[in-house]
Amino acid sequence: MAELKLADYKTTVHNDWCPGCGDFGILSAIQMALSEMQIPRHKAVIFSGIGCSGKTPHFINVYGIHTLHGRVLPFAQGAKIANPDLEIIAVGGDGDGLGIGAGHFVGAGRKNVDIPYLIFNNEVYGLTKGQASPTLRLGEKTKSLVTPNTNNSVNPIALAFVSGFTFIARSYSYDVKHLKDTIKRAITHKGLAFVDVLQPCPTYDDIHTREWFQGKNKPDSEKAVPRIYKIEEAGYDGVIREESEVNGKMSKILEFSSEWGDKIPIGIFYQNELIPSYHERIAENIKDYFARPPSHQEISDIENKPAARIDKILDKLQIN
Amino acid sequence: MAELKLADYKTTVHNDWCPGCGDFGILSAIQMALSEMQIPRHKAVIFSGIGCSGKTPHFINVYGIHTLHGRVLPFAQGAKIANPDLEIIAVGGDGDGLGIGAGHFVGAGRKNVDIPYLIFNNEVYGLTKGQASPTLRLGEKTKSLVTPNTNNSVNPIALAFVSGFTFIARSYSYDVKHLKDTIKRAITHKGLAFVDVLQPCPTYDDIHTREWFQGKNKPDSEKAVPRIYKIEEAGYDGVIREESEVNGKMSKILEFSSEWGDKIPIGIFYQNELIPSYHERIAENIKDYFARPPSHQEISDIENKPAARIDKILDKLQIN
Amino acid sequence: MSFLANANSISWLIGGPQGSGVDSAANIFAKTCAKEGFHIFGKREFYSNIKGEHSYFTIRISEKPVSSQLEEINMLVSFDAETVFRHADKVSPSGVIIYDSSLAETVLDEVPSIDFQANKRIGKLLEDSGQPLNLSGMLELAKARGCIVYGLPYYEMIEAVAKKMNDPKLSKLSRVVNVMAISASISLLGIKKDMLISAIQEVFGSKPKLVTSNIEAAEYAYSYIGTKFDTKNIKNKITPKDVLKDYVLISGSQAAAIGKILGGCRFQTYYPITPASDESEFLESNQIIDQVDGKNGSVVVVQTEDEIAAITMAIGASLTGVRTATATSGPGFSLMAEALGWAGMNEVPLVVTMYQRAGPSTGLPTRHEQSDLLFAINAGHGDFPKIVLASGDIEEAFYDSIKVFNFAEIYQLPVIHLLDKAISSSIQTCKRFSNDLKIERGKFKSVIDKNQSEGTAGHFQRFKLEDSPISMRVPIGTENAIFWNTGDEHTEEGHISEDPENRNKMMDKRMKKLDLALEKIAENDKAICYDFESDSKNVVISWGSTKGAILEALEKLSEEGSKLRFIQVRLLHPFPTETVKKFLTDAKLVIDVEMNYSSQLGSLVQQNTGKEIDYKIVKYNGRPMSTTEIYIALKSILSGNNERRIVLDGGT
Amino acid sequence: MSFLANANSISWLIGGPQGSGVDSAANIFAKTCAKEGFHIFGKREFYSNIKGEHSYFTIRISEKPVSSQLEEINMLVSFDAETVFRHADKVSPSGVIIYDSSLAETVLDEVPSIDFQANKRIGKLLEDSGQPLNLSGMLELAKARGCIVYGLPYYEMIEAVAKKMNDPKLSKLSRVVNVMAISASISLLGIKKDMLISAIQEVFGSKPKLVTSNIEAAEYAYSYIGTKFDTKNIKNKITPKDVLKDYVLISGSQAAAIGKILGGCRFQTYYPITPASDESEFLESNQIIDQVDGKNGSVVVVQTEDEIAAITMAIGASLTGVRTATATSGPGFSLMAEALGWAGMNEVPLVVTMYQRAGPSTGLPTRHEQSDLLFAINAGHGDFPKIVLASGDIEEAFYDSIKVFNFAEIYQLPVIHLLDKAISSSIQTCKRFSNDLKIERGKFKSVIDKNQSEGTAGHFQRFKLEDSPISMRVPIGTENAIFWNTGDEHTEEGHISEDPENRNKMMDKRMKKLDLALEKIAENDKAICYDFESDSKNVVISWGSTKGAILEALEKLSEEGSKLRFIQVRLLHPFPTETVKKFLTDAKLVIDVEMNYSSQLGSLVQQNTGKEIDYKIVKYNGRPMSTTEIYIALKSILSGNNERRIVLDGGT
Ligand SMILES: Cc1ncc(C[n+]2csc(CCOP(=O)(O)OP(=O)(O)O)c2C)c(N)n1
Ligand SMILES: Cc1ncc(C[n+]2csc(CCOP(=O)(O)OP(=O)(O)O)c2C)c(N)n1
Ligand code: SF4
Ligand code: SF4
Ligand SMILES: [Mg+2]
Ligand SMILES: [Mg+2]
Repeated sequence: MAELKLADYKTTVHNDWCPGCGDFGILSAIQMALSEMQIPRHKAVIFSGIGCSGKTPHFINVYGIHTLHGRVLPFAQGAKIANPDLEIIAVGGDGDGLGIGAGHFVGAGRKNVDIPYLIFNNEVYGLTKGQASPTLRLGEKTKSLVTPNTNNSVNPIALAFVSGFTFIARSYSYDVKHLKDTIKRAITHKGLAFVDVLQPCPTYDDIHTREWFQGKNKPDSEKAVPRIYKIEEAGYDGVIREESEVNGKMSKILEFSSEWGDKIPIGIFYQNELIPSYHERIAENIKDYFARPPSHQEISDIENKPAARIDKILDKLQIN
Repeated sequence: MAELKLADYKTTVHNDWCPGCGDFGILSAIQMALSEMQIPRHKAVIFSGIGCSGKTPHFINVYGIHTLHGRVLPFAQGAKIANPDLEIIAVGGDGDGLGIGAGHFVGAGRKNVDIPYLIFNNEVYGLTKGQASPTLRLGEKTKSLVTPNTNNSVNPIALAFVSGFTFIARSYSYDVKHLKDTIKRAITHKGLAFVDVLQPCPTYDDIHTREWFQGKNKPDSEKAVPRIYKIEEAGYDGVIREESEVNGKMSKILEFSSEWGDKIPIGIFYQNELIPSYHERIAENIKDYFARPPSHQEISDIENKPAARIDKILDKLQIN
Repeated sequence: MSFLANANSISWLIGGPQGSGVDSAANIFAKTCAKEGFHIFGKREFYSNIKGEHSYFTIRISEKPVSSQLEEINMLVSFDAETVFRHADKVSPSGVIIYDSSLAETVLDEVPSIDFQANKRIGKLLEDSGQPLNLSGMLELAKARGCIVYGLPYYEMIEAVAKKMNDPKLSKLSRVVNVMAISASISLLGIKKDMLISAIQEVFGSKPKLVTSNIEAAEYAYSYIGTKFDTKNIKNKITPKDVLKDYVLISGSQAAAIGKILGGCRFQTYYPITPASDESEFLESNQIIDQVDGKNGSVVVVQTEDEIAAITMAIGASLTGVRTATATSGPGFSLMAEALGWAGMNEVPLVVTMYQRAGPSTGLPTRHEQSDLLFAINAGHGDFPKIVLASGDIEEAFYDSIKVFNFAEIYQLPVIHLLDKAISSSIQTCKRFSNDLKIERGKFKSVIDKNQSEGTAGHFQRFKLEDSPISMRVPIGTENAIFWNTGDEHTEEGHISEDPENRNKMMDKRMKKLDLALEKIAENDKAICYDFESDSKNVVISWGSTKGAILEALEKLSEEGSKLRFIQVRLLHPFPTETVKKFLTDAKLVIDVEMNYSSQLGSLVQQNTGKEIDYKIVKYNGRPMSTTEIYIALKSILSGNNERRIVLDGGT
Repeated sequence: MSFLANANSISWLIGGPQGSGVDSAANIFAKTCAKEGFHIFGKREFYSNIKGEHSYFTIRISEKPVSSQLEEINMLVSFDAETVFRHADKVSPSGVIIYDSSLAETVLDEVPSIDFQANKRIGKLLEDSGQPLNLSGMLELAKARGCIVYGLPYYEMIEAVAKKMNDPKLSKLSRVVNVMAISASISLLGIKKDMLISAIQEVFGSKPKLVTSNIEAAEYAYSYIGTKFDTKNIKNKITPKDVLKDYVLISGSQAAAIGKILGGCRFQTYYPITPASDESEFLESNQIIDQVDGKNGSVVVVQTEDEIAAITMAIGASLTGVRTATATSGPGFSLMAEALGWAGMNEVPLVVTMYQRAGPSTGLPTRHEQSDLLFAINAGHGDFPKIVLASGDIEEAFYDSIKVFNFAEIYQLPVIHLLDKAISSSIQTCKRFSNDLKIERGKFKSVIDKNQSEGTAGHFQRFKLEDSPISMRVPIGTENAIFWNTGDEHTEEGHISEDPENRNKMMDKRMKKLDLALEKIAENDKAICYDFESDSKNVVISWGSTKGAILEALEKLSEEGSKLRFIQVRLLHPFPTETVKKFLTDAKLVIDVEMNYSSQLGSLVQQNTGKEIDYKIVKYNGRPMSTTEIYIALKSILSGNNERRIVLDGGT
């Protein structure tokens, strides 16, 4: 097959995100990752939730399923379980994934289906005009709020860890290269992978802006010192090679997850491939699951007769 | 008022839990806590979800609201926000609270409404006949399962911590005294309190039975050594007295939360009253909220005329 | 009231505390009778409880096919006091009661699981007839009516068996009391012991120890009756016509699950809920599928974190081209409304097997009702197409389980298959199901020629308007066929579009499927008219699980010379207006029979056909309709009763 | 088509990219005209987008009250190219177009936010008339039709203002282009400048800097028109009759929120969703409530984690005796179905304010539709009582917001208050609302005498059957009144009961509320008949936001001698069969008008009254019905058109 270029992963659909929106960087990073990995276009499927972020699939020239608010994970898991050959990527907003979708976030962690999941973390409900999202901190008041936020924020990294995600990373929408590399790692990871993408929303979030991340408004330093730092560059390696390492790494992950303000870590906090994926768990019961998953099975012959035989089951229920 | 006796907190409703069910101990502990605290019967309201556990309120002679599967927390929060004078207790199953209700569990943590919440943790969906609940561990096969459990278990203690619960404890349904004391502490706590109650289900869970907890089937010891130990007795104190202590305690809490098998900690892992409750957050905007919460406001006069005046609002919209 | 218990047919009931083996006893009894050559219809009744509350199983055995229950009981089999308290008054004169003789003095008030309402009713019954408020009182009442009662000293009998088996661990043996009870009843009915023995072997087949002890107990009880009692007076001795060849004894949830397997369902999601989970658990137990080609297929059954995940995961799977279903009941279905709309909007084939139970809200979770019809039809905001089909009995449940997948794929939309607790947990002797069915997948391809992909943006047109209302469908992952889906209104490729003109075309495309479905779906799948070989202008109309009881009542009325026509509506949405109108053309009296408060089908009939419903027979006490009460209600209407709405209240 | 734009009434439109100030400009314009003495009706139209997509605001100003929009535009105000491309063809002959003269050469294909469908349509229009595919082409077409076009060099104008203000930061000033545009239009209309200035002051009141720059810009543009153009030809100069005394200019969501405050709602939950969140945000901004007694009240507004939490939290709050509501739209409402049933089962008063938008699924999230009627009525499994009331306009939205709480408390059940995007985000001049209303709380106490508490178990009987269908309600926390709630069927105290007899009584109790409501609710709240002082037998029937457009069309027809009757159904469930039948008694032609595909009200009418719908006028392209198109459709029916279903497709 001919080599696929970056442009091949772009659609001509008019993109209506606000100028300067962090989502553009994420979109590019996904397209770059797909192209660098040369994933055949028809093999890839982007699932999304609802929100500004939810529009992402329409701009990527692979299968795109723009689902319901908060439900991207179950939709995506269903497809991946039915056809593990697909390269499925789930994306969505922080309100989508951690507000209305928090139950599925936890539920997905328990299954560990082999899917990367990117949350566009902009601290607001973008598409409904800037209400506080679950990642906005208590007491913060972005410009669209009437009163300061009365909810605590949820910590996505820690929540992913506790829920059972086996790959946990964070990146930043304006560091497209880092983000792209992180996405590639998430795709390659065998199991459920979470990437928390810090995504400034210039329209509604006037607190954690691009400038803020760049450190421009740090009061105590003359020159802007970026707040974001890379944990790998600080010598951290999140990969688990033996089950016994998990507990030790746990506190480090949680420590990273609560760093905020002057120092914000990005990178891969955790990767554990020792935990069986949901596919492997199914294959314990259905031996040929990988060879003949649900989507690959013929259910009828050329005459449209059923391929299945129910005789053995009926025999057990037969009266005489 | 005359002293309220334990019997006053009991109803005559026929209790149809299975003989030997751990729920009986929890029921007693709640009744004892209420009676020891002399909470006026009409001031207390037990909210529950759906499941064997969900039937609890019917056996307690205070207001009892048996809600929907997975929704006990929002129901209870609504009542407590509308009337903070009520002593509201939320109870429910592990399927209820950590499966279908996981999104509300996380959401409630973000609000920190002043409510104690008890999860009856029996590792199964009791009332629907023993399917795996979210606390059953991966690969375990209780007698009612066709195949071993394919989901990871969720760790309720860690999840509560990450979600923002400000009081986190565990107790055991057959140690009624410990449980009762823990419930009292949870009731007294200012903020959202979580109690993970280990509750053997003799009918469906043949793995973590009462005998198992008592250590009867530990292979490596002659005499049964109970698996459960009390962290307070081991010198641990979960109370946060300064904000700076939180991070240090965090790793300990998570360490406790992953102990299982031969050593199972019970006790109060965490208590942090430095975080404002949701009520206090409301009172930031509505100064007299505690004196006149929604439930205490008169909305009409004796002639049924509205108490509110909308003139000032209309003035702003008036044309001339 | 024993008008329907003709010769060679009896109505039998066993009761006992939940968890004490009532179900397995009833199953052994049913199997035994079926082996003997009888047709069987059995119905389970139990509380939303795991252990201790009263549960019972009614079984009708008959030389002719039966498909409903009666009000009256010819033989009541018990081993606790509550069963006698609750059911003895339903035993017909000359009927039989088997009870534990050691419990004779049990006082009504001492049975805590009899709730105060039932207590009051039973107490009043006893008081009014001057009987003491205990079990003996209940039995005396029955005897006075002509019933024959047999007290069995179960404890002593068990002791005897234990002794015989040389196994003094009586405690374990106490679990055989249920088998003793049914064995006694079988003996009284004059049915051969061999059948019982082999039924026990089948039911406990996997546990040899249980087989032995149960057989010993059964043998003992069987001969105990013969030796201790004079059974000449028993009017209920019955003999079958013939053996049942190629028959299965099967429940509705089993039938539906097997239908799904044959129908090609390879992915099912569920969240536990009564009475739907039985089906998923049966599927899981049979996840490896035999195939004609000798290979194995498999069905992946996924337990999800909630019902929203169940339906959305199912939709995700369906996009890969798999036949997918989810199964649930009212509360779970309520949570699925939003996602149904997404499937409708994106033209995704999906089957929701909906096991109705008594609502609203948590309602009576283990009881019967058909009250989700209008909700199923209207579930989800906005206008989108779906199909709602209701099966009338266990056999239909099987065949319809295949059809609903065909509909879902042909019309590319969600199909709601309405069943209910009366179908799912009842058992019946059915002619062994046929393998010879058709799988119709509609416009579906998994290979697309590069040149066919020419949307506006050079892409596959998943929602091609030219082919309206049905466009070609491909699994995601197909080469040359990239498309998009969105819950938003969309273009032919599936991109968001707010254009008003496109909107109209897409709405028309989707909604026109309903017209197409009405045009193509077989008449027999729309509605069936049973005319009892007459041109009666009195019409009974109904849907779903009431079918059996209605048919039997009409048969009886027909024998008595009152012929009525019966219209069973199967396709509830889109409503088969023409078909139903045709069956109603010359109708004089239209009687709607439904197991819900508000006569939901009645509303649909009026709305769609303009024909007014003259009489409504409804029931909503959580118990299924018996043939008996339908018969009586119809009879009263025919004889000029002018209540327009008759509320049935039978059942315990 | 300018038949409705009579003298002293014009239809005005401003458009521009989302986020560029179209809304505030329109508001200033509307205020200005209202201050001048004109009645106003304004309608917003925008994409599901934050910045950049085309949005527009149509405003009708008239000396008589107006409550709907027209198809034609008399004055089109723009400052971007897209607005002209999209709307110029709707400008009536002799109408006016204001545009940015620097954009004249903008090519159609270069406007990326014009989607391909619109591009194709506009392109064809230009091609067919031989015009170039650019803005000038569009303008030429308009001119050919008799329109007058005014090109404004906005950039230069801004520069001039900046110079005058001595503030060279032009970039910031570019935000005043919208005010320049409306100022120009106000000048052209001959309306005095003072009103504009004071409108600007009110709108930007809290930001003094903005006030200054906008006033400068407005003044400049106002006199620019006067000096640069000869405006004698303008046909649209209008003068009002009088000043509007005691009038407010208000949107539907504001009206509903204010109604809630007056009606005693003290707890509202919500999860963000278009178009419902506006109401909650308005409430939150007004959380401290003035009271007659000089004290303050307050309303607690809680943003929840999802809609399931929103409704269940609201129910929990309602149990404490507070008037509670939640507000949502279709997708959120779909998620609320289960909890609605719980509220019904436990007889909890609850208001769900349901802002309909175009479905199904995510649909057209910011567009118009009335397609959730049947879903609202049937939402939730099982049979339980609820009330569904639909308001017809902004004023009704206010008064109904109080009534729905009365209904909820009197009948102790959930009430769904149906509104839609056409009501919520439209603005209108309304007579200042009255404070003089009644709060009716039904059987509700917060002090219970010890001796009154005598349930079967010695407890308060929250569901006392003796008082069926409405029992005394108390807040949880009340002394001597402990009760239980459960989604299961329950006893009078609220404990689970599976007893069949109790079940029937409780079902009857709950469902009979619907009969009671039908008996007690005022006729005017059931349905209103506008007979245009005739006894015409041609009847239009509809519900909700189509009211204004229908009434205006009928008025016009009436003036022309074709009189029709109009039935506005307000109470949709329980259906006011008798009232509607009465209004329909002698009807010859029944014409159902609805903004949905399937004529949902039509189904209800047929189902409940047996009256067949003769003609259906429907619309489902996401745009509200204009008076113009209703008028035309009705006229065609009256003149013998025999299409039984007319699909309207107006709107951009
Ligand atoms: C069930 C449901 N509730 C509410 C909405 C309305 N809604 C649309 S987008 C959105 C929030 C989006 O926020 P987020 O997920 O953070 O995405 P972002 O726009 O910030 O990328 C909401 C609440 C919906 N579509 N569906
Ligand atoms: C929406 C919904 N889905 C499913 C059910 C069925 N259901 C009843 S109880 C139960 C599980 C109870 O398990 P758990 O919460 O662990 O409580 P336990 O019985 O173990 O105490 C379920 C799934 C329901 N009532 N509502
Ligand atoms: S609102 Fe925020 S997140 Fe949405 S497109 Fe605009 S900048 Fe991006
Ligand atoms: S099933 Fe288990 S949890 Fe439920 S009552 Fe029985 S023992 Fe208790
Ligand atoms: Mg967001
Ligand atoms: Mg449980």
